[in-house]
Amino acid sequence: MSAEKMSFAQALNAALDDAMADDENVIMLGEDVADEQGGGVFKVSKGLSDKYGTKRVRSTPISEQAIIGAAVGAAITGMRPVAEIMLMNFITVAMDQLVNHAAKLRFMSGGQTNVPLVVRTTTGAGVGFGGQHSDMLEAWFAHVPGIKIATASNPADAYGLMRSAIDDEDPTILIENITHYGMTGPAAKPGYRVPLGKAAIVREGGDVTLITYGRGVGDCLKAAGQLADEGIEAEVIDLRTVSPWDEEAVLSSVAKTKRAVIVHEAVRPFGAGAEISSRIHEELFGELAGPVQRVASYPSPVPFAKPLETAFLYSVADIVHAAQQATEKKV
Amino acid sequence: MSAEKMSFAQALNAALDDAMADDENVIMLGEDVADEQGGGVFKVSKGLSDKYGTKRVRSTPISEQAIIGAAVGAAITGMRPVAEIMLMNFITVAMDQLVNHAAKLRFMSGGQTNVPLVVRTTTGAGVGFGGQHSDMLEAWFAHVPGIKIATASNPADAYGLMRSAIDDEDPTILIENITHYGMTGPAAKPGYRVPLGKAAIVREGGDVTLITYGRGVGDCLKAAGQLADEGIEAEVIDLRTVSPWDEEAVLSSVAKTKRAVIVHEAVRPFGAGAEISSRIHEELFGELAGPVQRVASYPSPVPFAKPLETAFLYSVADIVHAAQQATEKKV
Amino acid sequence: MNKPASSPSLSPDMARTIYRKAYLINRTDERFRAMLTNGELAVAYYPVRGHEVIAAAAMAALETEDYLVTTYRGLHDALAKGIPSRLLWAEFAGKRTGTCKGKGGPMHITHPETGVMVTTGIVGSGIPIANGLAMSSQIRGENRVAVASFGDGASNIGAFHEALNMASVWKLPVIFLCQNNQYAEHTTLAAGTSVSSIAERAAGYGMPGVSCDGLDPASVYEAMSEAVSRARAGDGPTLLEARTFRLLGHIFGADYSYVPKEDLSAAEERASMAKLRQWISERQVSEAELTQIEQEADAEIEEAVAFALESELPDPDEIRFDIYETEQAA
Amino acid sequence: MNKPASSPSLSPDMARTIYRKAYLINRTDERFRAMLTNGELAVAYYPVRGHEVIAAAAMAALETEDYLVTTYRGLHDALAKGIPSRLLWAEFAGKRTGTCKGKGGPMHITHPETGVMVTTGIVGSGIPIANGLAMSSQIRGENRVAVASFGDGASNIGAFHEALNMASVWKLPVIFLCQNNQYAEHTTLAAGTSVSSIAERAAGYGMPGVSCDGLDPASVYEAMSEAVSRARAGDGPTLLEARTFRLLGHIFGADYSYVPKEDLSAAEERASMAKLRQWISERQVSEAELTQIEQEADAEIEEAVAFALESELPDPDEIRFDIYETEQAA
Ligand SMILES: Cc1ncc(C[n+]2csc(CCOP(=O)(O)OP(=O)(O)O)c2C)c(N)n1
Ligand SMILES: Cc1ncc(C[n+]2csc(CCOP(=O)(O)OP(=O)(O)O)c2C)c(N)n1
Ligand SMILES: [Mg+2]
Ligand SMILES: [Mg+2]
Repeated sequence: MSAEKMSFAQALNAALDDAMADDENVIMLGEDVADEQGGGVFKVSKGLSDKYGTKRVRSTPISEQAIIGAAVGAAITGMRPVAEIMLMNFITVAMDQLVNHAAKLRFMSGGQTNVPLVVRTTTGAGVGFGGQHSDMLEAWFAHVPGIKIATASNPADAYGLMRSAIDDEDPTILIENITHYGMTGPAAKPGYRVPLGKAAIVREGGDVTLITYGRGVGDCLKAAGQLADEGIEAEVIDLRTVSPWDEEAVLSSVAKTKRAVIVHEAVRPFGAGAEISSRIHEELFGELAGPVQRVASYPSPVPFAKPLETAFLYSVADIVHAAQQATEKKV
Repeated sequence: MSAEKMSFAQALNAALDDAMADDENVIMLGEDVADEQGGGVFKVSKGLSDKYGTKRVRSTPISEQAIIGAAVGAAITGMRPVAEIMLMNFITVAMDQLVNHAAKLRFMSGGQTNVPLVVRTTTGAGVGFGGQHSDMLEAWFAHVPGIKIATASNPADAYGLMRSAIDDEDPTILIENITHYGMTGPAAKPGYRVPLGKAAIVREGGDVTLITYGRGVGDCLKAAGQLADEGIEAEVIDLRTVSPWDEEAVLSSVAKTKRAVIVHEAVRPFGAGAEISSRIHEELFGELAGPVQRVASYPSPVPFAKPLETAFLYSVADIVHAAQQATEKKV
Repeated sequence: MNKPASSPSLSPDMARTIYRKAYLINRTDERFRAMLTNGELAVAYYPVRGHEVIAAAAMAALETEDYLVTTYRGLHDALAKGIPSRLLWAEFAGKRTGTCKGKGGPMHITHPETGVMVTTGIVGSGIPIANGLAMSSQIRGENRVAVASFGDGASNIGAFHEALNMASVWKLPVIFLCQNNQYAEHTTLAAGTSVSSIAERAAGYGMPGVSCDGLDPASVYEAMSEAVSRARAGDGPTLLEARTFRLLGHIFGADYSYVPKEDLSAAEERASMAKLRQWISERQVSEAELTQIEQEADAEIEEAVAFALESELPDPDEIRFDIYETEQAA
Repeated sequence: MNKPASSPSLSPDMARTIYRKAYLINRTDERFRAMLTNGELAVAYYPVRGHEVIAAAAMAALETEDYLVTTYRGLHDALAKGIPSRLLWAEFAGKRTGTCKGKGGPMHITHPETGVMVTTGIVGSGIPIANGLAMSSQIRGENRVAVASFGDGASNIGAFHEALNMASVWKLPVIFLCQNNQYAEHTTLAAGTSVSSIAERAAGYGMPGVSCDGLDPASVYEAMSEAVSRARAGDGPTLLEARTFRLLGHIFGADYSYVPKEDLSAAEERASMAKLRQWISERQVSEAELTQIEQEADAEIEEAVAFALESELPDPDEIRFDIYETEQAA
């Protein structure tokens, strides 16, 4: 934590390390997470079982229902498990535990039990993993009351969101983008927290608001750079938490710019962008200079072959184009 | 099929019966679906195993992954399985088979295999089944390219959608509302089809468009009646298919009325209504008299106690209120 | 697969405890069904007739701090584990005074004070959660064991398998208590399950599989005690099957004409409460004691019914609470 | 758990077939890794070194019409089942001429003409799908069997359990072929799995469990043939474990320093291709025949590599097709 720069993987590792040092109720479980099994496929848990023991950092069988179930059970006794689901598509086998149990036990028990669970997972297209290893499923969880979902766009936020999610008394899913692990950025100070539900304005601008999260942040910043060359100043909002999302930050920015573009990697139809777009229209109708635009991936399974995978993923050019459209349209 | 009136359960039974008679590739599987096990919890498959044999109508173990998996495997050999998942919440244990396999095998195989699968399931709040038996999860599937999702609002459509879904070369999920089984309505003619992806205008009106599906249709018609008393003529659109939904029908109605309210039983945030609302704003910005309204259930798990369950579910009064708001707002 | 012999070593004290629990369960179930019949309540209810002894004897082998995860068919387990009748009745009636403020209802009873941690309506889903409770105990070095109670049909779902394998690999202090009542809704054991005794599945997980007679208090109590000792000693999980017969339909009001009459009457005979009373009375429990137990239980039930009926419904505004730690806007 | 004795009854013809398949697999795997090493291709690849004989001998016991479902580590299965090398290579390279037009990629090979119906990247998920293939055959009264090929680690996931139970209850003509290579990514069998032999799990499903030596062609071929006969006779499924050792890292380029050196070299010795060649040559297969087999396979590979490299990438517009029957708007 003393380095000034830190990779995403290091930031996550540090967050887990610091949380485990601070609270012995923090435990970890997942496939291959212990050091004897390599400390995680992306080395995020490296060194932690050596340091805290394999009682607290447990490699599991390939049993995602049992992983989340065990985490839920431990959580309702007051432990703070961090469970890893290696890739987000594998979460499909554990939906029952997450949706019917983790998300609902506080409510169904009338507040007697709560589930301070963190689920780490990774995903993302563009690396040739094809149809079953690349999906972005955040919209599903955003539609489930009782669970939170967040994703960081830089190492410091990854640290801060992880710490907050572990602190939180309710279940949170943290998505790590598979293209991000090696990305470096300013290191977080030990103990740093990014509050869940709070967005960050990562670039200020008065002409159009680009609303995004995760990988989209870097892309929106790139697009904002190109737009600036054309004289369009884009404000870029990193939601960080997708649910509950920061309506206040979004609405006040769009109230100022009167134009919004939402960007995410998930496919467009029925994606998270739809909710954000709807809310903006509901709240700022009459103040907008044009309809809220959405930039997202093409609605197909994620293809393997490179040209198809490229056709699937939205591009920076798409963002620039949408922002141009948004700023051209006058009512 | 000769009766003039038919219940929802009878309509579904007739559709299955007729489809099995027409095509020996149609098979059924699910918990307790065969006659020896009662012909289905809601008697939808009553008489079918007696008629077509237990090779074609199979009661299964409590193994939803195996049920959908078996259906997927049979489907790619050209059979047309109709699999029952007793209640929609149980689909959470079979998400992998549906999302990673049924929805994607056509694409991932480059068109060599396709999955003409129908999944029947039921759900709905208001009958005191509580947190784990009442969820409406259509938005999840609408967000998955490769799968279709539909739900009928009356027995004849239930018949017609079932026949079309069985005909269809791709996987379709059909949601039955648990409050609907006893509802009667005009019988469908044998062989009737409701095309997937086509909405029905179930009431014409020029002042506001109410867009809904499933149980919402009856509620919107009730609301339309009350609104008519106030001089507001509502057009009511029954989407029937939630994905792919009939954009053309919706947009042309709203282009006419300039006001829209979307109604669904699922909780509002990140629900199917968000996509529809976004699309309307995207396409008809500048033509709308006010923002598209959404009426949906309160974002909590489905509560057990009656007053809470009532607080959870949207009401007809909510629809009326939203339509009033929509028609009052002038720009 | 070991079959423990029914042993007479059960102490009179324990016999008394088991009878008290079994009687309370039996009468509560009966009373509840009567109220559904006469319309005083209208709730989805999964009768527990035929399961009284399993719950009574199994939970008698546990401490209050031990954890339990059960299912929609869980009234017996909840009562036997010690949830006060009034709280349970109030929850079944959807009242604010219930264990879960009326939010959960009969399928989702929770009462951590007596160790009832989760009641699930999703077949098999509680089994992995029980592992988590046991894991917590193991990590913290507590002496608690966790029990997952479930049906024969549940042994066919994936969660069962994953949980048993994980528990075995980690030597978790957990007991998988399968209440085999021969039916999963309308499906017989043979029609859905590839083994005739669920205990046979233990071999696939390298753990002991024990089958006991769920209508015999000593058989259940001893098998359960042995499993509890094994768990507390750090020797890992046990798959314990308790055999019984579902004497009523799957859910209150449901058809059960498909259950062969002979099987049903044979099971009714074996599960007769009079027989149980007789059995207990042979274990140095006097008639006076039995009568007192019964009267106390009857009084507890009547008090609970009155409490449940008199209690208020939750306020609609209550929906905003317990979704997250922080309440939600209306 | 029956262990079939290695029998010398394998015919010279069959020995030749098995060698041809095993050699082709071995060389394809090697060639592919070489191309990854030198950067001619960049693809996630799961090596099959150590699995050649299992696939070669098991698929030799099948007909072309028989169905196969395999996994990401499936190159050997696909080749052994008969997919033409050029189509497979083109798909691995993401070309429009591949089995799946480049849309699926190496983890999702499909080729119904040779019975390769699904290749899945989700551990265990193919097993229930194989049931469906078998069910189709059963309903249609065909003579086809279905094979689900999967790893030892996959036997810990719920889908495995549900599928085996269902197959047993329905007596489906399906064979559950577990290629036990002792590892699931970095996790040893003992660290993740509560039995030391996967075949032991068959008892929990009332089906035969057979363990064979995955490095011995006769052992695999005979066990597989027996399972196939059983399935074709309508006697239901078999759980067949073929024991081997994963000779390389989980995925190409991955660390495998955690694999004990002694174990690895012992396994390398046992899995040596030279040994296999020797074994075949003792079965009335002449040196000339062996050389011819090898030359033909080498030529097939070179032709396939050239084809894959020369083939064009798919057109971006191709993304609109095969999502549904009807193409989608751009
Ligand atoms: C995953 C899932 N599938 C199906 C159901 C519907 N269902 C409720 S109870 C039941 C039968 C369970 O049988 P068993 O496990 O033997 O328990 P019993 O009811 O006999 O106590 C079924 C199929 C469910 N609740 N959850
Ligand atoms: C449901 C699921 N969980 C986790 C993974 C990640 N994963 C891919 S391969 C693998 C190991 C599988 O081991 P095994 O079944 O023994 O097959 P092997 O790789 O040894 O052939 C894991 C954990 C996955 N693909 N799917
Ligand atoms: Mg049962
Ligand atoms: Mg393996």
